[in-house]
Amino acid sequence: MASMNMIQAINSALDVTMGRDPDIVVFGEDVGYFGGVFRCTAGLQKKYGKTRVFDTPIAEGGIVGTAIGMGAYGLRPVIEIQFADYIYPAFDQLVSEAARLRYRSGGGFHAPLTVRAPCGGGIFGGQTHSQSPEAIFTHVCGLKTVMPSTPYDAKGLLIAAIEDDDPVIFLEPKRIYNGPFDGHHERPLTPWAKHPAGEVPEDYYRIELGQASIVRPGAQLTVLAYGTMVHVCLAAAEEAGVDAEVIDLRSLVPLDLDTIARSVQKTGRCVIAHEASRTGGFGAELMAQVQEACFWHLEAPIERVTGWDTPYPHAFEWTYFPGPARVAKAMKNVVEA
Amino acid sequence: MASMNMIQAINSALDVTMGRDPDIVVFGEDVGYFGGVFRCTAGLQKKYGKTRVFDTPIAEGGIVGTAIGMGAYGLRPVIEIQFADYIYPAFDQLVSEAARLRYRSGGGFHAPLTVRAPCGGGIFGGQTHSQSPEAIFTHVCGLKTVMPSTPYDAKGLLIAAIEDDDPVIFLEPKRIYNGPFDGHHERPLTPWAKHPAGEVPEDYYRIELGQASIVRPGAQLTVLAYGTMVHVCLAAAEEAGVDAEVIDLRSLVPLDLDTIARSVQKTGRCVIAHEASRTGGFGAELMAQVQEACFWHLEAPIERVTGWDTPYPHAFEWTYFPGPARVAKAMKNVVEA
Amino acid sequence: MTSSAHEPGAALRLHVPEPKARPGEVPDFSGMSVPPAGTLARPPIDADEPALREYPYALIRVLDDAQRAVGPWAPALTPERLRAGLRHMMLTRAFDDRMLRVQRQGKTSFYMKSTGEEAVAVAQAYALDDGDMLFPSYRQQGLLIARDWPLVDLMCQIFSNPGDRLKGRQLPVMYSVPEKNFFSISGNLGTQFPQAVGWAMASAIKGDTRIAASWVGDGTTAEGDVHYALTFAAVYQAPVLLNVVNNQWAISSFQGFAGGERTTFAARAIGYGVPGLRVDGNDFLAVYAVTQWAAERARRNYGPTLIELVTYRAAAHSTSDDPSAYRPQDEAARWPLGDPVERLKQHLIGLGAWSEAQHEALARELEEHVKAQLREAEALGTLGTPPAGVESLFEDVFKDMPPHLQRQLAELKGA
Amino acid sequence: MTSSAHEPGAALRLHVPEPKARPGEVPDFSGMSVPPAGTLARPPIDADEPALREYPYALIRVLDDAQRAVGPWAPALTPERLRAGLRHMMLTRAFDDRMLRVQRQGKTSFYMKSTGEEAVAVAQAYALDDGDMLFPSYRQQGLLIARDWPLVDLMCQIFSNPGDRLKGRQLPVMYSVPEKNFFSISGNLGTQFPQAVGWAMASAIKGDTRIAASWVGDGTTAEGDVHYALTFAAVYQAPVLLNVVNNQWAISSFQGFAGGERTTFAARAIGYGVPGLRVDGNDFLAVYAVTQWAAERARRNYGPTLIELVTYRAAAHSTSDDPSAYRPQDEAARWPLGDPVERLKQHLIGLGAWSEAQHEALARELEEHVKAQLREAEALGTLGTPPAGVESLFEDVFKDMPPHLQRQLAELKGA
Ligand SMILES: Cc1ncc(C[n+]2csc(CCOP(=O)(O)OP(=O)(O)O)c2C)c(N)n1
Ligand SMILES: Cc1ncc(C[n+]2csc(CCOP(=O)(O)OP(=O)(O)O)c2C)c(N)n1
Ligand SMILES: [Mg+2]
Ligand SMILES: [Mg+2]
Repeated sequence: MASMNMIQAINSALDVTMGRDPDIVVFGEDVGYFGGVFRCTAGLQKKYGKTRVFDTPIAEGGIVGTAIGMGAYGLRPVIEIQFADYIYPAFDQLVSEAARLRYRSGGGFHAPLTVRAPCGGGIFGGQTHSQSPEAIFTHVCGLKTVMPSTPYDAKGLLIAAIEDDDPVIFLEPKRIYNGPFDGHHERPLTPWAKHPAGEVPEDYYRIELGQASIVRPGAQLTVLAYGTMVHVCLAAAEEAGVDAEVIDLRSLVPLDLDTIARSVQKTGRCVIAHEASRTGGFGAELMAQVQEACFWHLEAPIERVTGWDTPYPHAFEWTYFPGPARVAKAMKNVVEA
Repeated sequence: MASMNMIQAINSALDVTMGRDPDIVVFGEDVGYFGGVFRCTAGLQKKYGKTRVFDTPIAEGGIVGTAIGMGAYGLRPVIEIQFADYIYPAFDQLVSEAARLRYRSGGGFHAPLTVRAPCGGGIFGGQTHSQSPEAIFTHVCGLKTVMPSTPYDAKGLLIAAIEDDDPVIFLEPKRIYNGPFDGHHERPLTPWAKHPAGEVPEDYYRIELGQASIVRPGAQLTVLAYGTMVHVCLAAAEEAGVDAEVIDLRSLVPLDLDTIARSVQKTGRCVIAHEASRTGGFGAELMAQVQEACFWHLEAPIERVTGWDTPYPHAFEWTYFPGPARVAKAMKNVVEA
Repeated sequence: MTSSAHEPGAALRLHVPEPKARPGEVPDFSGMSVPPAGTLARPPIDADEPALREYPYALIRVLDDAQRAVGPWAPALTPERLRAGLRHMMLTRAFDDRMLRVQRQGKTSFYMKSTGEEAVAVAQAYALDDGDMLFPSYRQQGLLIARDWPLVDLMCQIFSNPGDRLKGRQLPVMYSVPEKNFFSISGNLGTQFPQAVGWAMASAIKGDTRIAASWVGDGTTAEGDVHYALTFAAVYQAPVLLNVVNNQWAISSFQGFAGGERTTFAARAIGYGVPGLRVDGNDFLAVYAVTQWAAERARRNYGPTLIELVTYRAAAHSTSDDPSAYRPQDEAARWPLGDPVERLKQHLIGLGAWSEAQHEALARELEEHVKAQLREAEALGTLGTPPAGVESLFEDVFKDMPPHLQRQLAELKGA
Repeated sequence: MTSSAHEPGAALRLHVPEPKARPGEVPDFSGMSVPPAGTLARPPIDADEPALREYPYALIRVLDDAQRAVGPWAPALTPERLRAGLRHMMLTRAFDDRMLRVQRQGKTSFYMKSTGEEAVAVAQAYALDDGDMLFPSYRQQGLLIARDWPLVDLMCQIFSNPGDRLKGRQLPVMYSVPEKNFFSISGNLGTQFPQAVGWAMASAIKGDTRIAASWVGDGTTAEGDVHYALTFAAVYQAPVLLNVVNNQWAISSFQGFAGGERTTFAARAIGYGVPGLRVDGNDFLAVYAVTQWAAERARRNYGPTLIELVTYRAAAHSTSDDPSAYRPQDEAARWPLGDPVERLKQHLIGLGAWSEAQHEALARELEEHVKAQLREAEALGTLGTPPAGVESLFEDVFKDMPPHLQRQLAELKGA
């Protein structure tokens, strides 16, 4: 066990898997010599050589396109998109190609790539360094979409994603790279070193995709969240004084509907939180599935707490961010409804 | 008034607006001399000249990118993406640029483009000529998303879209270009000439974006649909013998929540239908909004009838397509629940 | 343009390309330069790109007007091999003709012919090794035919019948044949180009000896993926052949809308420091020779080559298309580079290795072969015969079926 | 590569580019050819692209080693105009230096300098008309400064304060100034390139006389949008200048990762049949002359030009970057093309139109000016001072606020 922040945990996942499987290659903009603008690939080129860890042209579509070809060859590419906001030039290769290759070829070819991309706001990155685009991927059949909330989970989930034979979009909430940010931006950040999930085994382990984690058991209300919002919701539950059961989804597709439904059937109440903008966000799908699976148990309307339906603004970032006050208010609404 | 199919109604909308506004330009792959693979732009180049109606390179990103620049200049581009399935190479220009230009420039620049794209399946087009990608656009703040279900609506909505100062994604369900297809693929298609909404004024008229239309009033159940599925739901209501109130949304963003909520609060029951795949489809957002606005009125779980979470398969297209039998079954479930 | 458009202060004007002739007009290829065969040198395979800058503007041709093989590019192919090539081209054509009829009969939904372009696929397949990986567009069925893949398998795909190994999921002609190192064809134009580069990079990473090749049409060169492919291929010196099949048309748009008015598609290569070769695409021997040069170059770690194959799409774009609406009906007949089958046939006759009688006999034999294969395929069903059980609809979305798809499958079965 | 990699049957190998020097090593520009100034002809503005094919491989230079203007490209600029240019470059540099300090003081979140590249923006702005539309990247602040836009306005944007006309929505330096025909800068690389082409096409459609210009970095050339821009510009002969600012680095990646190892970025133009000019980007006069040539060409309906401006990013990529981790610290100092400010200064001194004393006085004056502007901007607040009421968060998503945003605004206000 070692104390790791999320960057180190991701680096460790890459290191451990690359050591085990010579077919894993890592590439992307600035990931080679420099080790990535967030340092997630630091040291890997030195250790595994320039042909397994390398820089690329600034062409996200080319990065994904070549990765698909490498996957068809038999390699297992793990690519970095520097910011999730810059994944759109690769959208066609992801949606039309990676996601459908196995299906359209009758299982003859597949693209076992892992696409890592830092996502989310709260770092004064403005509209192009803050986005959470998970919902556009969860709508695409053939892609898996994962977002961790702790270093421990990040490593175990990333290893499972890399070893997965399907394409996985692995979104890393950069606001929690260094510590479990709870939305109180006015307070100093607690580092991961002080959090139990900052203790990470140095060796290999997997967290299977599709298994949610109940991070706070509770009786009054079910809260569904992922990424940074898990910590915001935990803080909000304390502040609202609500006995919330907080579920960290970890993987959005595949989704652990069993865990979700069991909890909502128990509590009868549900709040869903995400940082992405509201309309058509993954919260809509969660609300739909909860409604479908738990309608007769629901005692109050489900509420969503989300980013607003606007781009992520630079100066108003804390007005945009669905912080603990907004989540707490929704919790109270739902509990008192 | 003239009898028009949807292709002719779209052509007429383009013709009428181009005649009124010299700043409207129309371009896309094969839209110039040839008049478009679905003939929607037939005759326009001859009438308005090669610099207002022209063919383009096969580069959807370039088509949208140049259209944004033209919009910034002061033109009003109406572009065609040959199939909605081929819009993804333009995704970055749509999401990062067209949708955010007004916001990020503080209102200094905007991109008043209209993106026409034939969508939907049921023509044995396989996975790359059948998609309904509306949900990935409805999640993008700054875009409007429209889908007509009749020639009359298509013309009025397209004129409103072209005149709109915001970017509009205008999806044309190609299965109903020639007639109101109700999902009974085994029967011959009734042409638009036999449908009241196939009577279309030759002159200018607008249907404002954001206004749903109640195409069948009813008391037992509210059905939310758009595009081809409107006709499928009407057929299903007859077949199920359910007194359904069928609402044609027409515009997804902006959404006419008032009309929707009023209806569901009256009926207490709701079925949502779309052809796109289920997870993260626009149906999820509809279900969320209905749940939020009408929870205390709901007497049964809302049901979704949608395409399956798979690519659109060539041979199994009628297994994939959410036809009247599946919709009727959902209606009965919800009414009997 | 009149000169006033160029005077200081003149109003700007948009140039919109226009082909030389439209329906009802006389086809006009006068602007196209067709240099004599055999005049261009064959550079060493390790030549640096700067030494090759004339090639994108030239046209490598081996067969002269009398269909004799001339000049340094003439490949050393035995008459047996040439006859085999002729046979594969003729088989491709017979297959295309039959499949068009089958589609017209309503037995399938869609078909795309490669008529007039058979030399591209067949000669290129001949110049590559069987282990080399092919990332084709939808118009290189000849690659599979040249690799002796059974027609019945292609037909079953076209019919989406129970013999279709793609389980009825793909539009007809979107084959995928791992056994023949033939990658799954995509309906999305150009996407295969960077994928081929990635495959080639992987082969280089692993110290393999197999190279990759990919094909796009003239129209498709405008897609970003083509730029990505060239950039990555150049940067990493990937062992890959990037082929642009310039058949003059992209549905209704002539190649001027992809930039062909101002320069050649082979010239694109120059911008990346990659060799660009331009070849008479209807000249089996020239296509073979150029491909063989580029393949050897790639295999010896001298990096990628872009090849423009100049040919003509003699048939409609697809069964959904009617070219008489946008180009003169007799344009194909007037195409200056002739017909690839006819040219190779005459070459063989000139060699004394073939005769009209043999040719006719072969044509009949191939037609019979196609018919026999068709009977076999039709026996398994045509469009409408379910290719598999409905559960196959939910298979292969992921390697293992996740719970939500299991639920949907149950829902479907319950319906 | 050893020769064994090229033997028949050899294993393939992946080439991964590597810059000449890394931290701790001696900077090495020996591979870079710096031809003498004044040797290249200035072609007529209506020259066809084939006549211009040497230019992408050359380097147009006007200022010689003694900073005298020599050769046919030397522009006729008065000493007043040159002094104005020097002033605008120095102002850009003083502004950058101050803003970096301001960011270090925590008054804003982010900043990007253009140090060493000032000639690109300032000389190009000078060579264009004020009505011409600019589609810049984030490193051409000099364009706005050369068009005499008040620094205080830029500073307010950087501070996201109530003076920010972008209402605090954009990352610092992502200016948008319609009054100066300066398009909204995007955080997404390359997207402005086809937009500029579209604007130019619109100008041509309307018979206007205004042209467009756009800028991308060397790294950005790999994006598909750059290919789209070149394709559309070539096909429609759009009146547009497409500039590639090759400052050698894209964050930590040297220009070899964009393809610069094999050829020049100007050479990309050749592939589209578009003229490509390569210019010493630190030579104010050469940049002016080349831009002026291309602008006149565009304005007279002879179509687009691609210009590669060879320069060096002397500062960090941004305030989030530390270049000492990936390149030698003294690389900027060893850059063979020198510093643009110093070179123009020496040129003016050589003309007898400037002196060291004047230069020093001007530097002080500009520093004072920047400080005064800063005081004005800071008086309106720095990051953290709300730029407007919260309703502005919901404005401008659409022209009119739709019901769902009105509901969200109400929700926010109620919260
Ligand atoms: C991304 C994308 N855009 C548009 C289309 C529609 N489309 C199919 S084929 C075609 C023309 C392609 O022309 P070309 O590349 O010259 O190939 P050819 O058909 O001549 O072999 C078009 C526009 C598509 N399939 N994919
Ligand atoms: C589409 C996209 N991908 C990645 C980035 C992240 N990024 C910002 S600047 C930069 C480097 C750009 O280098 P270059 O084009 O050479 O311009 P320079 O910074 O040198 O002026 C990168 C990779 C981005 N902003 N947009
Ligand atoms: Mg073609
Ligand atoms: Mg750079």
